Amino acid sequence: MDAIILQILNGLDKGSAYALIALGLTLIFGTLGVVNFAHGALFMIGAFCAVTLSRILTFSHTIIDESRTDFLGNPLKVQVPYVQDFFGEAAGATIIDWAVPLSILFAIPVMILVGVVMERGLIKHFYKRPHADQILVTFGLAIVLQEIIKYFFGANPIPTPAPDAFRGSFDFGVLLGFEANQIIYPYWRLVYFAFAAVIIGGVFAFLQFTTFGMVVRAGMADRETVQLLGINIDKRFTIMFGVAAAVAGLAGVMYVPINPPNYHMGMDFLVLSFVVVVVGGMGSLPGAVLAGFLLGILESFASMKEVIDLVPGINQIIIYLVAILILLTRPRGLMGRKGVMED
Amino acid sequence: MTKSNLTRRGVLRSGAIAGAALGVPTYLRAQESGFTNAPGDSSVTLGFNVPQTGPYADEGADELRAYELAVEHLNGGGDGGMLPTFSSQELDGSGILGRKVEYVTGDTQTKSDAARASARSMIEKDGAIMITGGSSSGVAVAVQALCQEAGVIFMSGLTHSNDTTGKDKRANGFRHFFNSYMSGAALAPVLQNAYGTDRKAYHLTADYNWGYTTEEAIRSSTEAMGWETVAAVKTPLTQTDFSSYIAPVLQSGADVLVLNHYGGNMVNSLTNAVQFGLREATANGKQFEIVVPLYSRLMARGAGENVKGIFGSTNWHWSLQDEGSQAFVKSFGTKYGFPPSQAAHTCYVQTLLYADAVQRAGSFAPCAVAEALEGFEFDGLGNGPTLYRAEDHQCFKDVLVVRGKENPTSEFDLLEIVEVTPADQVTYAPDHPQFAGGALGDCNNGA
Amino acid sequence: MLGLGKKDTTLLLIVAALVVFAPFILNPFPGGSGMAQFNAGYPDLMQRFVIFGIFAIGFNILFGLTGYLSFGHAAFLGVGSYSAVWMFKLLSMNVLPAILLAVVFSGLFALLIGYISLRRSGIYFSILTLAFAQMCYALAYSVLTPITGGETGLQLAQDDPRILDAARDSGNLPVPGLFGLEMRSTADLVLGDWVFTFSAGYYFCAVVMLISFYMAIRIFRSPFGMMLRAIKSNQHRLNYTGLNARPYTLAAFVISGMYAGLAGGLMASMDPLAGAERMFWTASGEVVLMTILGGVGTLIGPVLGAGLIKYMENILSKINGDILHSWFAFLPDGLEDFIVTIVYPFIGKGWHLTLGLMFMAVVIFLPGGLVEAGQRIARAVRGRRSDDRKSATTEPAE
Amino acid sequence: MGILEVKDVNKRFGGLKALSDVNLSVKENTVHAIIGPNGAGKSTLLNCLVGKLIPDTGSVMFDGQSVLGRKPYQINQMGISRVFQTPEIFGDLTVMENVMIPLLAKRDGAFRLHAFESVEDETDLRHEAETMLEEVKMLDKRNMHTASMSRGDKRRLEMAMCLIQKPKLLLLDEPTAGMARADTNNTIDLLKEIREKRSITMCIIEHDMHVVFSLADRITVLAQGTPLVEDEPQKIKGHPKVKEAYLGEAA
Repeated sequence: MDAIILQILNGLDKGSAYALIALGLTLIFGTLGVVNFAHGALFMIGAFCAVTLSRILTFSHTIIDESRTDFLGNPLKVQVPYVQDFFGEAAGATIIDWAVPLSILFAIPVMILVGVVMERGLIKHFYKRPHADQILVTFGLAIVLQEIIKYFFGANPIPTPAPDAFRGSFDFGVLLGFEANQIIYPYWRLVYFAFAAVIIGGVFAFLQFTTFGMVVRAGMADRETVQLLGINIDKRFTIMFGVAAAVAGLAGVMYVPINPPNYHMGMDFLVLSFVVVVVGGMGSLPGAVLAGFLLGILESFASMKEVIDLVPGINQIIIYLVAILILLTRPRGLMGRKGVMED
Repeated sequence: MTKSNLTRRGVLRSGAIAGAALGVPTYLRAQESGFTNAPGDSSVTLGFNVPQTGPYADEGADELRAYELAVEHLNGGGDGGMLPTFSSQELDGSGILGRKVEYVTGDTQTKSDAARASARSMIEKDGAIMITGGSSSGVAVAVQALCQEAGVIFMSGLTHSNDTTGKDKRANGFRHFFNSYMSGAALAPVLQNAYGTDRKAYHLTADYNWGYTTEEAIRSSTEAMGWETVAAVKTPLTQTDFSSYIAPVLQSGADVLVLNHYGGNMVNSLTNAVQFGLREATANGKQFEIVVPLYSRLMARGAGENVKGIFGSTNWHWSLQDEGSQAFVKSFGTKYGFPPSQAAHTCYVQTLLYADAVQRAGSFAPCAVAEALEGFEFDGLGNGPTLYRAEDHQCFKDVLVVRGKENPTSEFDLLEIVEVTPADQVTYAPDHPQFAGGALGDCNNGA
Repeated sequence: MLGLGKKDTTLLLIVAALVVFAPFILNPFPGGSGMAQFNAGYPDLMQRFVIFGIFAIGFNILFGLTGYLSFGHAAFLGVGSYSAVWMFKLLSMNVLPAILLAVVFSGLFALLIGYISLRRSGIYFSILTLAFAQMCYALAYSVLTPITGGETGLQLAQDDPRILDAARDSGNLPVPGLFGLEMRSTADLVLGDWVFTFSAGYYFCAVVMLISFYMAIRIFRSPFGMMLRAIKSNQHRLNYTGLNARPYTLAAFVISGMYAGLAGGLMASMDPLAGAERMFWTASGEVVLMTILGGVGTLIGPVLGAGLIKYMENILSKINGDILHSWFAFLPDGLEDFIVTIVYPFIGKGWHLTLGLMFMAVVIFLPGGLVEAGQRIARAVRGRRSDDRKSATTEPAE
Repeated sequence: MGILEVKDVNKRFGGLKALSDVNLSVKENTVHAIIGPNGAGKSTLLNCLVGKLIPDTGSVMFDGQSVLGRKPYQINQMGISRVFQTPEIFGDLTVMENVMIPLLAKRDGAFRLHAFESVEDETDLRHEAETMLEEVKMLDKRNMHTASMSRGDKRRLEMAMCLIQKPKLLLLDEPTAGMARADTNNTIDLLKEIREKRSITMCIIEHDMHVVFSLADRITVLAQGTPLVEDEPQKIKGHPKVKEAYLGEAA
């Protein structure tokens, strides 16, 4: 039982990441009809917003410490961050420690800007082009973005830990009435889950309760009609692209303490997020979220030792297997609408 | 089938006639030397095949730096690096057999196909006489097989799987790097000292060849000293989040977690394990411990503070105090501004070893070089007295057991050497079961 | 000729000429010169050009004609490679049975996957094929290691049975051949500073490629090909015209799967090792990119796209800083360093960047892919008079 | 006994009864029109005839065989061709190819792997196709891509694609919907011309009375899923029940 609960927790956590990426992807599908292969790259850029901010915060000047030596035997150069000069050592250290949560504030404008520039500068010209062209251009863009990040940050993962207060784990099982040490869960993963819930809720509320959202939803259903009504749907779609980029970016920012980011993390998530979107049903926001969590949980169950012993290799293929089964039983995914992306 | 009308590098006689008819000065490039890509009188070309794209790109970049340094030293540039400390004093900075060393580079992409394509282009287009490099066993085995067929020497870079000099060994291939068995043999006594003999281990193993051989090696050496293996779970190579594999560990009754992971897998699984509080946990009344059999300092950086206090093994580390290592660190550090990685070290040493073997053999012919390398004993290259064993072309030398440092002084100072396990302790018989099933075959001169 | 129209015959002859003289065409720069770096006329790369050309031609039969975008075609290439290597291990080093088995196996495999995947269309079909291919990759890399060799790939071994081949006394592994002609045998022709290499393997692949290309033209011009284009155009109308779209798409899927298997079998014949990465989704994506880059639905486009991507991969990635410095050595020092600094991120370890930029540039400026570039040049040369006559390469589809 | 016999067909969508006890008989070589206000069940009935929907009960017999459970392409192979409300043609193909395809479908059946034959070599079929295009006055456009053609041209092409199969029954689903008066008249002329030139059975679904009365031999009026009357056009005009149905809708 406790093992099951543990894996459900893990699944919810993984699912949060899947759902957040898929949400933006399906938003772009639904509103703009664009197959965006650069969406994974947006997730990656978000993650590197966090890295960049922590680099900025630790921007340092060098002092020479004569008492210690470096690997060549010369006096050790010690880096002192400017932040510590400005705010004092303790306050400076705290600010650096909180770099990841602070990056949210930094990432939102950056990501919206990236999204809008991408849409206006490139994607806009591809609305009426075949999906094949969209794939080629967004894939090219993804590679370029990836290589730019690699040029500045290298290929290796970059450790970017959570603030001290959220590091480590606590006994979740005790809260549920289990014995101690049965369900240990890291704080940051719960933060991530809560954060994802807030973002998902926010996007839904935005689309549900604002006139802007109403128009966008109407546009997703029938673009031409809305245009006939004289509403400038294109401008709204640009903003939606910015929102989708911001959602992916924030998913990336908050993900860095879970796994150190590297330049190809976007590609690692790209295929998976497409599978999630399609399993959920093309253009369906609730579908994407549902499928994200479903696949996250199933993946977690499939990685249990007992399951692998029963079916060797199941952990390798579970996501794809489930995707195939769902698509064969439900032609348009879990919650897909007819006629979206079927040609 | 075995009867061949064309020799491997046959000669197109009609071409000569055509050329002559056109009045173009023509000659036939005959292979009097009798081996592939015999170098000319002035220069010799080596092929450095390293991952330049993909997850191991930084490691590949470090290998490339080491190769450039080695070429510089062989050609008499720089401070000579390890040349003065090398026990064999055949190399004098005048290139190899008086020929200036030149090199070509390629990108393995850490894919066996791409690596072979790149190696073939070096052999076919650039006339490389020796191929070296790589950062994974899959690539090493694939390229080694290719070099065997083509008739050039392969000096592998970073490859840790037993198979490289075990079931997939080849007569033209040589490995300086250590292997899974050696990691197990070196780690076991240290782990016994630190954690006792009554331990229950939980293995997470990358689900591919290297993972299998490493798990097997660590299991057999830890079980031999009394540890029990509670479970061994295979994880997909493409896995990025290991939470669902890590979370059940504490419930399993295990008190040690062994992460048979490398590269990005290792960084993420270790990060996740620490996140889940395994470092602070107690199990069976003991402190819970984590072990990473193969450490790479470059990659360990990605795991940040999570490596602190965690044991593992490594082929070489820049903080070694012997003369050879110091000389190498000095010339590498002076040129590039940071210390070399173990991948850089093994690549540098392999290049020197090859050059020296050619020098001693007096010929570039692969079979002559192989003969010179087989059973060669040397010292001064950083790992103490070393033997290139003739039976399987594996180097036998000291293995380092390291631990993540508690108070690093710099971003490079992540590991501290706990023990230098002498070569004797990690030596095994050539027919050891973990290495069974392959044959070197005959060396191939190609052409 | 051979049942082809005049334009198609011309196209086939041009392609044949290009392929036959490739060792000369691809080696325009004399050895030893700075530009020799850009020579592509060595056996391995030439083989890759034609093999990936075959792969892309086959993919285009499915994608270009029916519009069904398979994102898992690399799986068939992998299956073809594995079958061929197993044939080398068990039966004989002759390439013919290996290639035959590769085609048959990948065809059967495509039949199975196509039968299931073609129950859906559009992006749902793409994801189904992607899922199957990723499953193949994941299993081949891990639990199927005894069959596939896993990480290190499936290789030949000394003690393989090879029941049809005579016992060997040499300690070396046998090499694939065609009735005694070893695939790796080469002959060099030296003309001045130029060395032209003629490889048996390359010419074998080239012949297979020309046959494949010829068959593709026939398919494009056949009633069958017309039906496939009708499926892409309007499946609804097709159903009400008395045609069953499913067997047509399935046939196209199987045919393109067999092309992929053929490419895989050839790849194993040139280099007898089959690795699981061949089936990874990026490999499937690569053939999609090749096809789009060259020109979807055109005959020659996919071959051009395949050639360009493989050229960039193999040539750009090998340029390093030293080579750059030697090129620009004639410049004053400061300028030399400056130019090298600018160019450096685009070559060697940065070749992906150039590739990505090229994808974007082609799709932005040449919506029809490389073939469109060719058309524009041809139009500029021929002037206005040919407006009503479409270029031979693009007639079949838009 | 008509060529198309619909007996006691019922079809429900959830709680909505779309068709109830529909009986219909289309005689050979007649033009039979089905009219009725919006929501009368015309489209549902049509979809039951072409295999897109399967009735809950009842039978649909064509030429002595049941069409129920057959796929659209199978029903076409039985001899029913269909014209859509908005012309459905192969937009990426040329006019010539558009008419070659139904011809090949007629000759080779629902599937044939004729991958190594050549379209160029099918001289007989090409000739037949050219004759057909001549008839609909499109021969000069045979090498045009169809996507850019006018709607009227598309309609004529679609008609040609159906006629070239020499169907035993031609179904027309509101062939003039959304057309301007002039286009409508052109279409009526085209259909009349077709009728005169060849003996053909047609079934037209339409709510434009002008079209119906210009063409039909017999008319069935459908209202709320049930056939109200079936009779000759003159008798339908001013029929009280028909008035009621249309007025009822208006009110």
